[in-house]
Amino acid sequence: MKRTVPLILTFLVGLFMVGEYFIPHYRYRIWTAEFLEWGVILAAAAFVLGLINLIQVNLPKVLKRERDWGYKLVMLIALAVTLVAGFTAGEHRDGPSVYKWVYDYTFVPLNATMFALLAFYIASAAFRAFKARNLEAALLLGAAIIVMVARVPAGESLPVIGDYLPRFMNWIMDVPNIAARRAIFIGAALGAVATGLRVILGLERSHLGAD
Amino acid sequence: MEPSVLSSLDIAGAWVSIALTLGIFSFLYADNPVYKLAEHLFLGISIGISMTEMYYGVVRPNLIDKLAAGNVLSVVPLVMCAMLFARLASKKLGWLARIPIAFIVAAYAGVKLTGEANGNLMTQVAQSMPNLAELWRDHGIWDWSADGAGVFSGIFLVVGLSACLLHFYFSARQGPTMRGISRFGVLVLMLSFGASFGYTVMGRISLAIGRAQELLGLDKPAEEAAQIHPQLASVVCGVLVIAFLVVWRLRGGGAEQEEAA
Amino acid sequence: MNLLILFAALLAPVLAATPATGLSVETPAYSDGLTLSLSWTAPDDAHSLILLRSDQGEAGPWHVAAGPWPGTKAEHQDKVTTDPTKTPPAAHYWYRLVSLDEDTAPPPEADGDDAAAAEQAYVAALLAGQPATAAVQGTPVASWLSASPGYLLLLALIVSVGGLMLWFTDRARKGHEMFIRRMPGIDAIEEGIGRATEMGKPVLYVPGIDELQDIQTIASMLILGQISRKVAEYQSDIVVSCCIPIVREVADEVVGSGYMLAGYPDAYNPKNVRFISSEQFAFTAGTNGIILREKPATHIFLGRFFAESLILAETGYVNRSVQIAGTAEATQLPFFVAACDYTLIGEELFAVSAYLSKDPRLVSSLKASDYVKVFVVVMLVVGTIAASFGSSFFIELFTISG
Amino acid sequence: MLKLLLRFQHMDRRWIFLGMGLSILLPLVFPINFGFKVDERVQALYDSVEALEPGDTVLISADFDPASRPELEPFYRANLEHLFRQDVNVVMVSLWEFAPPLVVPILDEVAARHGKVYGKDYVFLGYKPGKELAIKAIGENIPKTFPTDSKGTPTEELPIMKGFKQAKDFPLLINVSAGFPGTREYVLQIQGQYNLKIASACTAVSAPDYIPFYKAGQLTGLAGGMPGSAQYEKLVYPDGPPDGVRLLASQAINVLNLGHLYIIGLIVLGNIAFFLTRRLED
Repeated sequence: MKRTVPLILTFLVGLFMVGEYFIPHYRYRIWTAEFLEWGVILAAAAFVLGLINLIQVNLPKVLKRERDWGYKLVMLIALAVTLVAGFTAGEHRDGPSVYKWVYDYTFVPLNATMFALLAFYIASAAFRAFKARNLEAALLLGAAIIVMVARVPAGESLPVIGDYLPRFMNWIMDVPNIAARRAIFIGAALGAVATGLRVILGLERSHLGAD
Repeated sequence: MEPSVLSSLDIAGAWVSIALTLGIFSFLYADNPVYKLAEHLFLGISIGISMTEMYYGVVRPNLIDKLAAGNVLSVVPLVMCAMLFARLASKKLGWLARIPIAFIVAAYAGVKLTGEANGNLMTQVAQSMPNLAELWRDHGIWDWSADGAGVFSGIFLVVGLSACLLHFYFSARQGPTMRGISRFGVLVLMLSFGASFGYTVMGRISLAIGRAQELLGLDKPAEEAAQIHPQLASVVCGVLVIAFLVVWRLRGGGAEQEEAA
Repeated sequence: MNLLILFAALLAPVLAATPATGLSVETPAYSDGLTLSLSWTAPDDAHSLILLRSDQGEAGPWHVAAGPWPGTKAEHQDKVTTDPTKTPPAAHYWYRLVSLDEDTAPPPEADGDDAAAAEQAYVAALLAGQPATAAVQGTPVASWLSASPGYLLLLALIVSVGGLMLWFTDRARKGHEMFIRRMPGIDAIEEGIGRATEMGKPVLYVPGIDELQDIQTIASMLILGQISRKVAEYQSDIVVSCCIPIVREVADEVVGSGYMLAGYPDAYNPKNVRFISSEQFAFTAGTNGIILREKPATHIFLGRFFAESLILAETGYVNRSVQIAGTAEATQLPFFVAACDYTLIGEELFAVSAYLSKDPRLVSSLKASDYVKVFVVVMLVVGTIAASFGSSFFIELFTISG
Repeated sequence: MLKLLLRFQHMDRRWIFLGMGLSILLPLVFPINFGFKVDERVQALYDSVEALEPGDTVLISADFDPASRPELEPFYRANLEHLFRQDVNVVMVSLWEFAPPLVVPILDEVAARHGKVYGKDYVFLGYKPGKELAIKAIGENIPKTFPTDSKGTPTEELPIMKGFKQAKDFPLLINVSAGFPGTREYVLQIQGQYNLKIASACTAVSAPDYIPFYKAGQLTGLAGGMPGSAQYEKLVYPDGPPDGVRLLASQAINVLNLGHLYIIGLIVLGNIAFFLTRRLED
């Protein structure tokens, strides 16, 4: 019972959803659309479980004064304040409200700065990884440098090669790059088909429990 | 209309924003209490925001409103949601959660199986069969004026793509031919990775420039900047953060990390 | 209001325009049963066109189906009903195309009880005052199979992957050896788990940041099943950092059963499967926190990643941890390649769970996709040759229209 | 010497961060100017706006959020300036949830500078969820997709919307696009079907994906990333900015040059050090 029901459900639902692609009939599509909406609802409901998990992980740390408990407390308070502000503002979340203030002056800069760390990491990763140890690494390095030089306005103003560099960069982007990407896409699609089939046929069942 | 006089809340907000920006940037030096504070604020706030948006964007219109309108079918997802919560209620009923999980995994696996196969397999293959005769007529072997289009590029595309695909061939025993093809595939992959890496640099630096412009107050109209004094805020917050880091290090903070690094 | 529209329409000059000619209604091939294709020859002098539809008969009653369009439009795909659950399609539909002059008012957009009456008045005024084509009948047909070559080829490919899987499984059962080359990246996963055990530190697993909808996330969950089982066997710990709550729920189930299958159901701590935040960079910050403060010995990033890939991998580098990454997201592969010890590229990600499990039924799927891969390469070469000789047969074969 | 090179190769990466930080901050505080060329795609974009007549109305789809603000906001500002200067009317929509709080204040600000009247000369119809479906709907029927503008006025009653029902009715559609949904979807969903003229400004990362659209004539112009924005600024303000206007991208372009130069320099030095010390390391 505990295993068979999920297995049968997997097979039926999976097969039905594969059919969505090949069966254009509107009566069929009504149901596939309905199923997908259920999936979206489940994913949304799981947010509550996520919240519970968060509290289960962090609240004991605060109560037992474990390492970093103060920060965890800050996090829980920030969460509570934002939630209350969000639900009090309700439909008017875009208007002036505590929620909007929190959004504009804390969320936006924190988000943007976290993202901006990449400018620094990309420099250190490039420095470390781009050493011409062998032919592969040399190509990686060469392509990166050509593209970087060709992309900036200063590169285009270089004498003689300034004209050809952007064109050569476009060639790298249009030919070898496209060839490699398509290979990744095609391979991944084959992998996806095999994975999907393994799930639907019940060969992969680690998500369905052990007992 | 742009308000010419900012409220004190907005000015305070702009200062908070600058302080948090510097707090996150302090991570580049080391994991430290200032960063930790910013990080945990960020976590709490972001979860609060996403839960609010999820409720108003999905749960209410797709579930609650539909149930309220008497849509009988909506009972099914409601029941599945309840099953998902079963694990919290008791260990014995925990297995019930597998039913919605089986449902959602199977549904998406089914849909994506065909979706991926169409978008990433069929379409990509269809686009990778160049007409070499036409390329020869229009561009010859290699045409600088068309970014290197021509027969060479056409053949390179097909051969490179095939070699990359065969590089992923799992059943291959390492014969010399196979090794050669695979090597060529790897070289094409490396060219592509290097180019993509180089290409992304610009976007990433732009992001940091954006942050720097805010710190220096260059992103706002002059009259707003005059009220906020962003440069003053940056210097004050910057000095505070650095002073704190110095004191923190002198007291032995972060020593453990140094050891690891 | 209604009277006003009626008046405006009646007052319009009668000789404004000529009707469209050659209106024809066709049932599209392999249709959902809700669509009809209309085409016509646009009149030279119409300012705009409006399409009327009836589900009763040639005599109406007529409703505005679509438009007004600019007078030059000559074709339209008509959806006969927008919500088939509430209004199922009728057996037949009739269409008339009305040519409008510049002064004709657009259709009323009233809501509520008087909407129907307003529309009727508007349509009546149109048909009285403006030139219209005769009614043409169309019959929507819902199809139960898209049988165009592209769809059939795709179906055949999927079925043959399935068929080959069964065939290889059968062969393996009969004792035929099933050779799969070694994959260093995947072998490194096992070594990484061993290393974590030796160091007494946990393994960090990040299943990407995409929704469960993404097949990479699903693949990552299946891999997590194999990995958590190995971790349990080694009596080590695994921390799973999730960006999407529903993914955490699945991961919870998966890791729990991994421990159970290994025979240590009590060693599993659900608090180690964590929901961090569903916001991309907040998740990144939180996961960075785990990397720096819990210092896992091995980081495994498998799934769909976006810009956070490099932040995670570079933070992890400071720890001197072994880092194994895998994704089919082409834009992020360069960063993983640059910053991680091993990177699984595209298809290899989908091969991990089969490879780790060593279960012949799963391994057979790798063999099956190998055969399809060879078929694709052959098609590429043959298709290019054919295209160069002017035949687009193969291109069309792989094109799925609509 | 060799030891120094060896240490350089394995230096604490925080020195790299510091260098990066300085190469971004310094040129912002002490601006330098290398000058730059305008590429053909940006020129084409500029020309297609220039070709509009006073009284024409364009449709702008502003699809970017705070994350890509540094790259796209300068273009967006200069573009609005360009349009209003020519007395072209602007109808704006957005497919990105987080775009409105960012784009609307700027629209109001630039419009006010030119004395434009909301509802008559410009309008913001609001945010529409649904991604590709929303784009299809914009192609089919705008008043139906956006029954009211963002202030609640029925779209049909807005004077500016008179005679504009579909994307096709606008002589030009400008898409400021930070990703999905954006230019790719506009081109694939409705450009071909209605034969629309679309111009796009996009992030540096997606530019290579959109260049083929430009080459195939599906886009009438394309400005990619910060350089695209800076070039457009240069075209719109050939004599430098008026008082109260900042050219953020032009200001940033030299920073971008220096940032790239810094990374390239690091890689080159790293490789020189690597080759000189290779034997030592072995």
